[in-house]
Amino acid sequence: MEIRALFFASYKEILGTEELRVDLPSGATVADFLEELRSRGGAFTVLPEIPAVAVNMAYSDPSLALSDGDEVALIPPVAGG
Amino acid sequence: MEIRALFFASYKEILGTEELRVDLPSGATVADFLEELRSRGGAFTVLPEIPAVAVNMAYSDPSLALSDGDEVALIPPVAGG
Amino acid sequence: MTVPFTRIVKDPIDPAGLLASVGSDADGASMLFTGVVRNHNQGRVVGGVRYDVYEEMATGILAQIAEEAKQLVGIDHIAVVHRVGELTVGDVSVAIAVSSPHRAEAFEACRFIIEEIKKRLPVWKKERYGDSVEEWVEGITPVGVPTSRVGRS
Amino acid sequence: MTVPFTRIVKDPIDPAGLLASVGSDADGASMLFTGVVRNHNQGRVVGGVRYDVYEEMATGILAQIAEEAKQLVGIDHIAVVHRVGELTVGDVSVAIAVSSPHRAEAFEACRFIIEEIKKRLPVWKKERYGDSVEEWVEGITPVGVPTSRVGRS
Repeated sequence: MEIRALFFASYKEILGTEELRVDLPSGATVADFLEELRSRGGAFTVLPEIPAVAVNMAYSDPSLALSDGDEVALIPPVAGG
Repeated sequence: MEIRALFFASYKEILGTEELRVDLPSGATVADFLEELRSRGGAFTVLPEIPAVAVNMAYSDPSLALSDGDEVALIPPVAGG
Repeated sequence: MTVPFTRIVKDPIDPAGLLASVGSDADGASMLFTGVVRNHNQGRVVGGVRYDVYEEMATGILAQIAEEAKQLVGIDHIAVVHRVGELTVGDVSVAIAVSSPHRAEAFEACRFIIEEIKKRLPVWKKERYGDSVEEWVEGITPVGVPTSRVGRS
Repeated sequence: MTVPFTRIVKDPIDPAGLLASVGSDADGASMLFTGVVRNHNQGRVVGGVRYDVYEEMATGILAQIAEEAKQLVGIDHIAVVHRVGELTVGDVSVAIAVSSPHRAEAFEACRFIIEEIKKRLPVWKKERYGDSVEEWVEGITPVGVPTSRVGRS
């Protein structure tokens, strides 16, 4: 299945990109998705081990199972207001 | 000594006046002042027995000794804001 | 403008202007609280209100309250205006503007000021219901206020 | 206007207009909180800031926060606007306007909303110091947020 990965703020700068398509086996979880990113090496290893993640715009646990077409955003610590 | 007595809001309406001069013996307290008013009978007996009182614009206890020329205001329950 | 700025006024209050007056480039939070004349109270339809005031004392107490707020939270960007006289529904009766580096102080100062106004500002409100019925709104007896004396001697 | 009203915007915010939009004749208290870009942070001189945003999610979260505030205090006269993009010192970054029959609810709603924004609105702030130095402001990791899923199926 294909996941749409989004990166913002400092993560976007670290990775040099704001969006990636990530192929994952069916049944993969958020944790699997993060592991897949880290396995790419380079800047991806600089990200926090367990960053906050939003799946389809809802904050989600690493154990959540993903579905084809999900939008998964890595959320740096927020600083609004 | 002479005290300047002020009345506001409901008290002013009850008494039909907003200001009185009250003669008191030297050494009289706020409590004496209130007793003098009540002794006038009529509308004065309708006032609360111990209303809030401000002496020279500071909230004061009934035990406070007054001085000639003091301004003593009877303060109905306040409703600002 | 002295800080804190406090006034008892008879004319309409300009809340936005008051808020603008307290801000500074060092402040990250600005707050405005306004009390507004409501069209109802305790189940009755209110057409308007009239505030009576012990003006000279109220002026002093309002300054005192703002000064206490300043001491409480350590900021002096505070402005408070209370209107008296005849007001109609929707009119602003009181406006409190506070500006501070961080939000907690602004909230605390603003809340302190409105609560103290309710407790001890010598102001009284008479509500008008319908065409002719008027009643003084039940108020709060000022208590626990320090018995200090402003001497004249 | 839907209630509560919430928006993520790129243009300047009009706080006074927002406050005016939430009032009604039944409300006795109106409050406005504004977050403002400060000229300093943690001992450094700030020249301006840039807010990055996950716009679609932030729009949803802001609406969620306002809805939670509405449930919490039982009032729906709430308007919240957060600005993103380039802001300079003195610019309003967030404005929260609340109007309610009594003051306690207005204070509670206003405080709840700004605290929740700080905890979970997907917005990030980069401060500019001097001519070229820029840094992301240390933020708050969203935690304790209910793990609910907006499905696409």
